[in-house]
Amino acid sequence: MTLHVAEKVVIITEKIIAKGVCQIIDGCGATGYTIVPAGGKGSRNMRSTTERASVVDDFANIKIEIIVNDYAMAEAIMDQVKDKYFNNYSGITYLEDIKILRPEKFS
Amino acid sequence: MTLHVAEKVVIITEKIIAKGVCQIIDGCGATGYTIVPAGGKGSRNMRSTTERASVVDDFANIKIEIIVNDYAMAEAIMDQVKDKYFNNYSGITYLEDIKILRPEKFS
Amino acid sequence: MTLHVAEKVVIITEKIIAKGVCQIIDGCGATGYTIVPAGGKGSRNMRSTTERASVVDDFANIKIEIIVNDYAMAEAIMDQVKDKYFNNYSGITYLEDIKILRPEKFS
Amino acid sequence: MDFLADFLLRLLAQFQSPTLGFLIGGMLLVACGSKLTIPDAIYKFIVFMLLMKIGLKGGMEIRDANLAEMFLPAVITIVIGVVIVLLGILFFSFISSIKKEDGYATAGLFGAVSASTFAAAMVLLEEEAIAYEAWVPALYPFMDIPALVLAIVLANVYMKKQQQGNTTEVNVWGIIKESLQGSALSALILGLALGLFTTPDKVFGSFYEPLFRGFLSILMLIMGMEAYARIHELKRVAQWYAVYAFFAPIIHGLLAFGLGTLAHYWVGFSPGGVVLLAVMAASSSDISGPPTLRSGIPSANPSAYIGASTSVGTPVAIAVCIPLFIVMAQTIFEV
Amino acid sequence: MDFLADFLLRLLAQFQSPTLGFLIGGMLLVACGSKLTIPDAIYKFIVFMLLMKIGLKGGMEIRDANLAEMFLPAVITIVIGVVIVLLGILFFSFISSIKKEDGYATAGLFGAVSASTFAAAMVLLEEEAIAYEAWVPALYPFMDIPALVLAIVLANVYMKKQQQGNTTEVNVWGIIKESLQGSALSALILGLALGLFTTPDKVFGSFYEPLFRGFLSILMLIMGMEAYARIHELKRVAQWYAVYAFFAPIIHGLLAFGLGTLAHYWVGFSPGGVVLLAVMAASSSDISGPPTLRSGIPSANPSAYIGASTSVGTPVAIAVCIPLFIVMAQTIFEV
Amino acid sequence: MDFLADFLLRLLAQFQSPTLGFLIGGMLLVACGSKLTIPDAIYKFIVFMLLMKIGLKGGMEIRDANLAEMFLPAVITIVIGVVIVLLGILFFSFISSIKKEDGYATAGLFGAVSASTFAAAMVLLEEEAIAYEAWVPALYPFMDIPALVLAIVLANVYMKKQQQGNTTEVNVWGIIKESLQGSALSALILGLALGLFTTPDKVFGSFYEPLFRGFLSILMLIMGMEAYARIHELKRVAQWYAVYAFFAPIIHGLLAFGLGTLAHYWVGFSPGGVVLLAVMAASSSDISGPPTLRSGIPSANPSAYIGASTSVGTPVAIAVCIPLFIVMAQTIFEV
Ligand SMILES: Nc1ncnc2c1ncn2[C@@H]1O[C@H](COP(=O)(O)O)[C@@H](O)[C@H]1O
Ligand SMILES: Nc1ncnc2c1ncn2[C@@H]1O[C@H](COP(=O)(O)O)[C@@H](O)[C@H]1O
Ligand SMILES: Nc1ncnc2c1ncn2[C@@H]1O[C@H](COP(=O)(O)O)[C@@H](O)[C@H]1O
Ligand code: NA
Ligand code: NA
Ligand code: NA
Repeated sequence: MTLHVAEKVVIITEKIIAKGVCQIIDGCGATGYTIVPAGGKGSRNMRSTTERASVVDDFANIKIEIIVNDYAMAEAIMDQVKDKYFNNYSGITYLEDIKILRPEKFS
Repeated sequence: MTLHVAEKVVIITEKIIAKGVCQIIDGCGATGYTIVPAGGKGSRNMRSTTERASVVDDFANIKIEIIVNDYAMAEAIMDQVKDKYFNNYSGITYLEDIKILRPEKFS
Repeated sequence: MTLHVAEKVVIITEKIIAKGVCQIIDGCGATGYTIVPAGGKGSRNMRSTTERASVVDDFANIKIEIIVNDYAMAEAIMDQVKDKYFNNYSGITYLEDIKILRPEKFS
Repeated sequence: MDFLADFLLRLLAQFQSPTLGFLIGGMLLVACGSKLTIPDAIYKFIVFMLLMKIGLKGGMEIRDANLAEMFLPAVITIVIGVVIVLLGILFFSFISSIKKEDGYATAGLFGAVSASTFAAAMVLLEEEAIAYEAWVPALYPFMDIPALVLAIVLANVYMKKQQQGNTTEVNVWGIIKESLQGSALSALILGLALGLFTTPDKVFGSFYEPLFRGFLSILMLIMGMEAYARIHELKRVAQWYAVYAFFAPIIHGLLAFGLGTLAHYWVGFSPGGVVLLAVMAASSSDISGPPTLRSGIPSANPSAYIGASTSVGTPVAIAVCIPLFIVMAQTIFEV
Repeated sequence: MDFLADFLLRLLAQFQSPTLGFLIGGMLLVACGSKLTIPDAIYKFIVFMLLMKIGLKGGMEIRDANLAEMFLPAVITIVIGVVIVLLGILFFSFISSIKKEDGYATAGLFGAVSASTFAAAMVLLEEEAIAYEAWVPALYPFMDIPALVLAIVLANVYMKKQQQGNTTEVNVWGIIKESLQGSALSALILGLALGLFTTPDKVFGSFYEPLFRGFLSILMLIMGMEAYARIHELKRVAQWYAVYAFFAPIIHGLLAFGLGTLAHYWVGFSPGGVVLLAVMAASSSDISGPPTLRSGIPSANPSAYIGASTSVGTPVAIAVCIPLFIVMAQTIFEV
Repeated sequence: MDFLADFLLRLLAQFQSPTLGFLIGGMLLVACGSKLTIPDAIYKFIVFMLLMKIGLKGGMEIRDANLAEMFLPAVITIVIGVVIVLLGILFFSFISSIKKEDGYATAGLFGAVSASTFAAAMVLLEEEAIAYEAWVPALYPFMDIPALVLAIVLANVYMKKQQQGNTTEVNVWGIIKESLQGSALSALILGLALGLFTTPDKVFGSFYEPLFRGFLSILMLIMGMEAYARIHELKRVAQWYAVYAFFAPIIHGLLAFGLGTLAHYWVGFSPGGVVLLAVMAASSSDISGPPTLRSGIPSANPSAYIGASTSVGTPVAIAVCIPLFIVMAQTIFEV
């Protein structure tokens, strides 16, 4: 089994802008993404994961992970999301090195 | 605090085959695994994370993470899951390097 | 785009002690954390992620991720959580290297 | 002439039923991009409530029923399930662009039964005061299980022929067990058993019965929303699925209506029973069928069969077939 | 003297209503650190049920209504929505410590309408047997949409002035569409349409109507819990938000009560209608408003406007304004 | 002879009650591998509904009650809670293979009270038209809290003796507070308060009361499913837990029945009250108890006490104790 080095971009931000972030990801040419529901605390606010009634919806977090085998594409996604959203919406983004099986699946 | 290098296998695939994937993981001798609900988009289809009524159930994704401190076991899990399922079910698998506290807990 | 190396501490443990773990994290001076609902199997027990009625609540897992750009703080969090909880509650903790955009946001 | 005018008038009246209204309302909501959603937990609970109501009622009344009467209709029900699957496979075998396994799976799904469509038919029959035998809901598994089993077995036999090296045996009993363990059949059987062996009259009368109609209205809304939301999946597969999904419910239903009518004249099968039998045939499974087929024929593309069933088959069964069969029963049997 | 005594006595009686009891109970629960929670799925379902009930009822009765009567009240409703927003912006413009965008967003939220508060008013009116025209619930969007649109448009015009380089156009039709697509207005409109075009009398009478009061009690509990739980957000922003949120519902409500009374003497607008109009004005949006404002004025701080509305505005609207306006109607119109 | 025959006949009749049927049905479903699930949101909502119903009813009737009557039964209730815990600790102290903390926690859980079991007993009493004082549900915390506090305090005293270095103080008030903040007691107390201080008769009569029996049937189904699903946990711990869990409910219930009977002859405690007291004693906590014990005695193994309670204790309390105590009351008090 030969493994190939690739990048995983992680974006943790507000659920309300999920659609816009996914459009950026698609626009940059990524082959896919995975979304996980999340809560958290950061510089701006506390966001809950609990299942209790939230009268004001859509203010939970999501964690989006995008695997790309092209460093420039990873940078592009991170840059565009940060520039478009992180002034007005809470969110962070970071990168991890991973090892994948079939590099052609992610490009 | 001494940390030891270990491997984290990540499998993102359809919830409907969760049971079978966990059997492979147990069969390979891993000491445990963690499952997180997920949605996503890949080469095959869009899978939702939303909580809206899904008349056709079990077609959401899950993300399974398995920490092992034996590279061969990591390979075995990835190989078997891919061979058994990824022709008919959507899914990806990759590897990450991590650092653990007590290596004996994971072997 | 310049990326900076940072550490991500991951803690997978019982939901029932979430509050206590978050207090340790805040106490160590981390700037934030992200929480994801999880299930799993480890040395102690099986914990479900399913949405079926659980008469005995609060026994699900959570996965907490803390990004810090100070190795000592990562160690402190891992140590304190382990010492305070992992004798009586199931849980694991590990570390990952990641690359972040703005180091000042995490310190 | 009079006959036809009467028929059309009655049909028109059916279309004002709120059941259809909620279905169409659900479609329009999604079409207009509405953010309204019914939570999944509520959907699951509603399905449970409807099936428990149907099961409890059936169980309570079966006690005094003459079950010998059930024999012929049960046999007919099995036959219909089998014939629908064979017809479906035949149809798809003519279309060379369609992968064989996809055809088998689609035929199986349309042979199986939708609990939601069935519940809608029961409410509309009640509205028209058309009676049926207490044991009719118990016919459900007699069509559902044979259809799923047959489709999966034939698909696996076919796949085995293709790749000689394949060693997987087809486990018929496994498929039957999986069907019975599905949430729809489990709830129905549980209800039947509780109706038969305990005395749930009070809880039935104070809870399951009065809430039935209301929950059904919400279920119809959900089915409508889901139908529209999944239409894009259908667009990604061959158009033949849409054609099949439009005509199959009507043809299957008419076939079953015909056989049911025979049973009516032969052993006195009730007009309401004939309608319910026809609706079972017209409906395609939404709850238990898809996962059973997914694991039984893993190489079939779920977008094809689920898209066909949810987006076209179910709306046609509810909005066209139910009113049509009710009016046919009213006209033919003069009830 | 007599008048005042009567007024106060009636007001006192209002405070024993279970509707208020559940609201206050919810606040106390959270204040005492109770772990009781109502699941989010139940909350969403309850809101759906209430809006469908209001919509269906409205739709069923509108059929025979003289919609020409609706014209003047509808115009008044729009005017109130616009005036509330302008008043709010004016108020916040005096407070230099408050970021302009935050003021615009808060004013917009208080101009918009809360379905929950509205439903509570309907139950209490019914309790007092004060009648209103069938089409009054249909006035809801006439206040909700103009308020949100105006606030967002003005905020964007302001932001554009600030940063010349900004090229984003304000899309008025987009904001209207987003409002209509929100889950609250969607459900209301769906209900209206089903009430108008189908005959849902049976399902309404067996399900939506009898469950209304009970679900409302749970909704009040949730509103109370949420109000207390969010108070800490309000603490992080300027105190002026709390001041505004306390007085605005009363002032807006009285304003609308006055205009409604004019319509009463002028075109015979019903006393119940006047109360409902005043409650719409007093209420601030909880379901659709926040996300619409979040995307329309992204730079405004949601803690400010949501904290003000949920923690202070809504409790004041429910616990102070509804009883007050009902007793005012009883005293003034002698109903 | 006649007495015994009568007793057995009545007992037999009890077993046809749908309440037991749903419980056993739930067990069978899981045993057969059914995929039917009731969503967690529905479960939480049902528990809330049942406790609100019990609380509201209690609160509404307590207004006219002579609360002095409550004194002796309340004292007895506390005594029972304490005695159950002490008996349990004694029992487990004889079994050397069992870790001390596990014994304390199990005894505490069986001393505490299950809201679900209690609600089931209320429905069955109503069915048999056996009356009880309005304030009996308010006895619940008088058994629940002392049992949990005592078990946790004793366990901590024991643990402190073991490891001298341990500095954690046992915070009795903290445990009481945590119990009261738990979702079960919160809902019950909220209901009591609303029943006492507002006039919820309409919402009670139109919502909480009529839905009670139906929701209870679903709750019983869930309890049955959970009982079977957790049996594997019980298998991983000593068999003594199963032995204790089987006999403890019966013994605790009989003990409480005896003390209740004394109160009957002494201060006229009602037969229905005696049964409810016995059921409280027989039941073991399912909602609030486990998390309280988990944080109060963290070193105890939750598989042991939860498995014992959920898989054996609760089914025995519902299926054996409730029918037994009702028939005993009917035979002894001739109601
Ligand atoms: N240091 C951190 N570690 C992990 N997650 C974080 C951290 N800081 C922020 N987050 C996540 O990112 C979200 C947005 O952060 P912020 O924009 O700082 O409010 C938070 O709600 C957290 O989920
Ligand atoms: N490039 C990617 N980055 C992150 N997740 C992915 C990516 N591609 C696929 N996935 C995940 O893997 C699942 C299955 O992928 P596929 O088999 O390509 O349909 C998707 O639903 C996503 O959750
Ligand atoms: N080898 C492993 N890989 C991934 N997750 C694990 C592993 N071992 C334990 N876990 C997670 O950590 C939780 C607690 O583990 P334990 O304390 O061993 O019961 C489990 O429920 C799993 O979610
Ligand atoms: Na069919
Ligand atoms: Na308003
Ligand atoms: Na007890």
